[in-house]
Amino acid sequence: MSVSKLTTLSEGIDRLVSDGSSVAIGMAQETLIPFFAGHEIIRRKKRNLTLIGPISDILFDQLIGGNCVEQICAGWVGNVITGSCYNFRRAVENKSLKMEDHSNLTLTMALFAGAMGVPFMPTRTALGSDLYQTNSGLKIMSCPFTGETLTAVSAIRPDTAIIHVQRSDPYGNAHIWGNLAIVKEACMASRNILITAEEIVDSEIISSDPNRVAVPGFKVSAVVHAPWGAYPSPVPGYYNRDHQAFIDYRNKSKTDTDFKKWQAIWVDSVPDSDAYMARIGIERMTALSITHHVVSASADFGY
Amino acid sequence: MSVSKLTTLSEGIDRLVSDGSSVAIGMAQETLIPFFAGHEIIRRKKRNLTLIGPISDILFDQLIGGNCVEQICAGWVGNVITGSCYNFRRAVENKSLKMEDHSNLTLTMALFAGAMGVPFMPTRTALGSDLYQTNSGLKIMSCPFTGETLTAVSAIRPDTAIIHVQRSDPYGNAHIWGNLAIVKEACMASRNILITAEEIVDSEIISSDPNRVAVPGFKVSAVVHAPWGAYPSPVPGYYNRDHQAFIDYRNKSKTDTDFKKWQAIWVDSVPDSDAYMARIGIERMTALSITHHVVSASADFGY
Amino acid sequence: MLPQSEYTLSQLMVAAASREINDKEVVFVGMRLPMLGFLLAKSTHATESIGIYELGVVRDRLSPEPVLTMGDLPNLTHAQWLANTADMMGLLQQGLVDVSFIGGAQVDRFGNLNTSYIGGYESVKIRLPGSGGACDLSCLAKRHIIIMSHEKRRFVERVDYITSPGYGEGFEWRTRTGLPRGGPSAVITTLGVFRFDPQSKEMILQSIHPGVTEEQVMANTGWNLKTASPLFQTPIPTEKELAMIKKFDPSGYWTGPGSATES
Amino acid sequence: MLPQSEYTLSQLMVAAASREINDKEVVFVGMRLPMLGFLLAKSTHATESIGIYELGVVRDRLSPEPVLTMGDLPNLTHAQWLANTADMMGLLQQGLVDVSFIGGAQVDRFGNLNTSYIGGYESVKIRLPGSGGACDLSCLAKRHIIIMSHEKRRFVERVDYITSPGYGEGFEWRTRTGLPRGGPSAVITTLGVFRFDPQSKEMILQSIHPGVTEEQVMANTGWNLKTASPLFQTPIPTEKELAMIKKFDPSGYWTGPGSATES
Repeated sequence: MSVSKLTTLSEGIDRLVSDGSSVAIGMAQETLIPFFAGHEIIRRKKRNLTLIGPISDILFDQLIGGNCVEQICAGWVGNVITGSCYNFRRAVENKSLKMEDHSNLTLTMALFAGAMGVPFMPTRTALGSDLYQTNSGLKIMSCPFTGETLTAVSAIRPDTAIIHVQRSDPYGNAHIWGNLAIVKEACMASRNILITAEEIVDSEIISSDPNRVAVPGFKVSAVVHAPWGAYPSPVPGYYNRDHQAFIDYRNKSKTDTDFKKWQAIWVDSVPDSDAYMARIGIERMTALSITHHVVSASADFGY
Repeated sequence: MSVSKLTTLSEGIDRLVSDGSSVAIGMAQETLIPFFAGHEIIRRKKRNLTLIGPISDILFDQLIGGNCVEQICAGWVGNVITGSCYNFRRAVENKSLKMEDHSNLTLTMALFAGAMGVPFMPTRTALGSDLYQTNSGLKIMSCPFTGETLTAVSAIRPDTAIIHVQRSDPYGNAHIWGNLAIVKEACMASRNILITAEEIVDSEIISSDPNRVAVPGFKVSAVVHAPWGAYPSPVPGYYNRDHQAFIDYRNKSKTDTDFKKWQAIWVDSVPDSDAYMARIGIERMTALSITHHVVSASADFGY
Repeated sequence: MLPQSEYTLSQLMVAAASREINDKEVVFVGMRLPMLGFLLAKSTHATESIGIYELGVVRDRLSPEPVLTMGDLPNLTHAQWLANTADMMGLLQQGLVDVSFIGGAQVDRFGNLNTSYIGGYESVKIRLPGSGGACDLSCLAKRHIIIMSHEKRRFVERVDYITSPGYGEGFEWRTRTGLPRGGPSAVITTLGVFRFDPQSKEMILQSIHPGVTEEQVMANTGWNLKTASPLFQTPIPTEKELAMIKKFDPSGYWTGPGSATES
Repeated sequence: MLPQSEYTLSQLMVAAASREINDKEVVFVGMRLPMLGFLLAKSTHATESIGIYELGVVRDRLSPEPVLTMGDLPNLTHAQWLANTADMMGLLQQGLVDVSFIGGAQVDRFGNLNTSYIGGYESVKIRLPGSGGACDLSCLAKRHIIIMSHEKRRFVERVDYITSPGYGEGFEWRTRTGLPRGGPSAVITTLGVFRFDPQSKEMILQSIHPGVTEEQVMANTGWNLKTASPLFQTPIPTEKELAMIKKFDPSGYWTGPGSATES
């Protein structure tokens, strides 16, 4: 089973997110968003990143506000329960941010192309749209068999995918469950994978159910123990979504000054997991805990 | 939850496998092969079928011997532990069988194209091979972005996919586990889906773990209770592979006369599941049973 | 009939959205009001409809508790399927989705939607969140419904940027462009409900909400809008519908007075 | 050293195959002898190698019991990953597979393999099972090893049908053809081990098995075969290797005297 890949978040981010690199983060869409890892990117002052994701649900906005981002490659950037995000708006409107405008389908297929090791994938979406104007990775093509008009989507191969999961062993074998969005495609397409996990568990627990594994451990570069690491997004089996935190973020990030205050409280002064949990506070954690349990029927992987 | 889709195997096969239709069967490769459903196709004297599958591990050979098949669209047709299959050899050598020669990757992508609703998918395989000679669904193309030479694989949309699973509810919501090969792609690409299941269970069992669901029930046309329905192939959690049955089949199918004798015993005189289990016999069933249990760690899908 | 004050505009719009769903249809469910529209349909006249959510959820039954957004855990519990976005998009791209809903910021007479760049890309005035799945739904569902606030700056002759294609330049534009099917079948706004001329594919005012005048609609529309004859009044939500909407949005976050959508 | 009679030819070939795997390599494992070759390497000098099986299995540890084929349930138990063929093929197509193994029925001087139509398609004499994953492995792995029985009718100037491309017509054919990488690095037969000229990509006899003569190899090869100088003798399996092979193939199904492969 080789060497443990367990590391601290700082070490993992330093090693796997270098200035100017491309990072896929938030691949499960509204759930399992690696907020805590994203905040470490801000703390480590990473610069000129390209962020890749379907929707970002405020994390991209926070990284833009933290001056980490040069380019966004996404389907949607905002706050799903309140709408627009302000750092993002300002950055695009003052032309300090490059955009590759995707739909969720084109982004999915771009990462799937990367995962499959082919340079593009065909789709039927985006025809007649102006995404073609603002995404250099889309091209009109004809089907070699039917002659139909299609949208070819160029492959994306992120330098690093950061995913948050429920549990991982020290070797990068991790269980993920819930809606899976484009987690697998992003991991398979990326050169490096950083996993943050609610729990670090024994390998036997993970290998008791190899169908629930996110991506094979041999492809994973680093594993970080990060309880509540997806807060305020929800983690199936661990905690619910903190809607109020998303509403608060909207209200507290309307200007750059407001955002810096928010950042001081929620990012700059939160050095580690314990501090993050302390910031969230026991009252909120209790309110968000899973109270209605639905336990998966077991499956036997024996012989 | 609407109306139960539970039916008898005869009724299911009659309704979903008509003469001249295309059938994807054996999509998990060496495991979960729907032998019992395949035998019913022989018993119902279905004719001029196109069979679609990655490797068939003797089932395609049996259907060819049963005079059901006009065309094969596959990566490999044989007996994985003994090699060539005789009905298949005879049929190709006397030109009574049409072939579309795939590799496992081209077949996977053909079904994935069907599943995604696009007319083709690009790959880097098969270049320089003669699969191009014997598969009308392969074409050389250039990547619209990089200009690289690629193999375009034409979409396959089977009329019916037949899959064997561990457990299903009456509405077609089924749990499948183990190696999954191209089960999902085939189901998503097919117009109809017939499920045979080791067990029929309550919907709450299936919905306790929606990640383990093979394909959403709304896409499923019929569900058949078929214990030991994949025998002699293995079913994770239920029974091991009966190697001897594959060796016996090789030895007992070398001539057309031999095959007809085998068919009389294993197909023609086996009208239903009870008869299939009786034919297998309690001794074999015991020998193949799961004795080393590895039970999946649970996951909580609550809130 | 209830007096007008007993329901909010958002509730009226949710009820109108819900009526666009027929029983047994496969619905690709969006965020916000569309999600409530689906839940309302599912619990009233379309109990066997199927909901697909782009983040990888298929549901054939209501969630066990109200949800504010599709990623809320109760929306995952006892789902029919939890899988990948690619799986959901495959169902959509194949043509298995009957109806979908899209929120809009700017729309034009042929139902093209802009949720990306107000002012256009080069001279962007307001950057909006972008497509998400909206472009895919507008291209690939059998039909889609647009739900949005009705203001003159939002209802324009020609959108500044097409995030989600409607009927393009009208007539057979979609076919010419290579889109496999679909197009908007209705636009539900804060003032009325609109449909599209079967030939020209131009938007037509079909019904006005109670208390709204035709002139008011015209004054808030940036082109010479055609009106159906007869012009109907949008049905107000029934008591049962209101009760259901309140059940699904108990805090009134989406549909209460002063809610996110109302403000 | 063991006398020759103490091991079978299949065991010798399995040991030779195993030596082609370096530690920490990602191995796309085929059926039969190649599977045993991987298991032997994994349990001796390449303990951190990873096994990928096309039916959707990734293993980083040995199966808890011997298996006859990759679909045997012990090969699934405690796997590192159980997933789809597309996932395995993605790893392969990306270039993450270091080495793979393919069984062959007919091979030519440039390592092209036919496992489909002996006699060619139009005038087929013998129909073989076909590609399975072999074509993909030969196209997309960083290198692949061919394992087969050595007979004159199998070692031909030009195969009747290319199921799995080797070096085509030699030299830069693979690059010209658009193949992204790879090619056969060795052919292990019942008579010897062969490699390929780095320039011309022609097959060269590298070592002969104990008891086999160079003339015997020539007599069983359908073209003017070149020989490396010096010509080695293939190492015989060590006692440890034999013990391991017996552990993985306890019934001798694949490697015992009179086994499937031996006959």
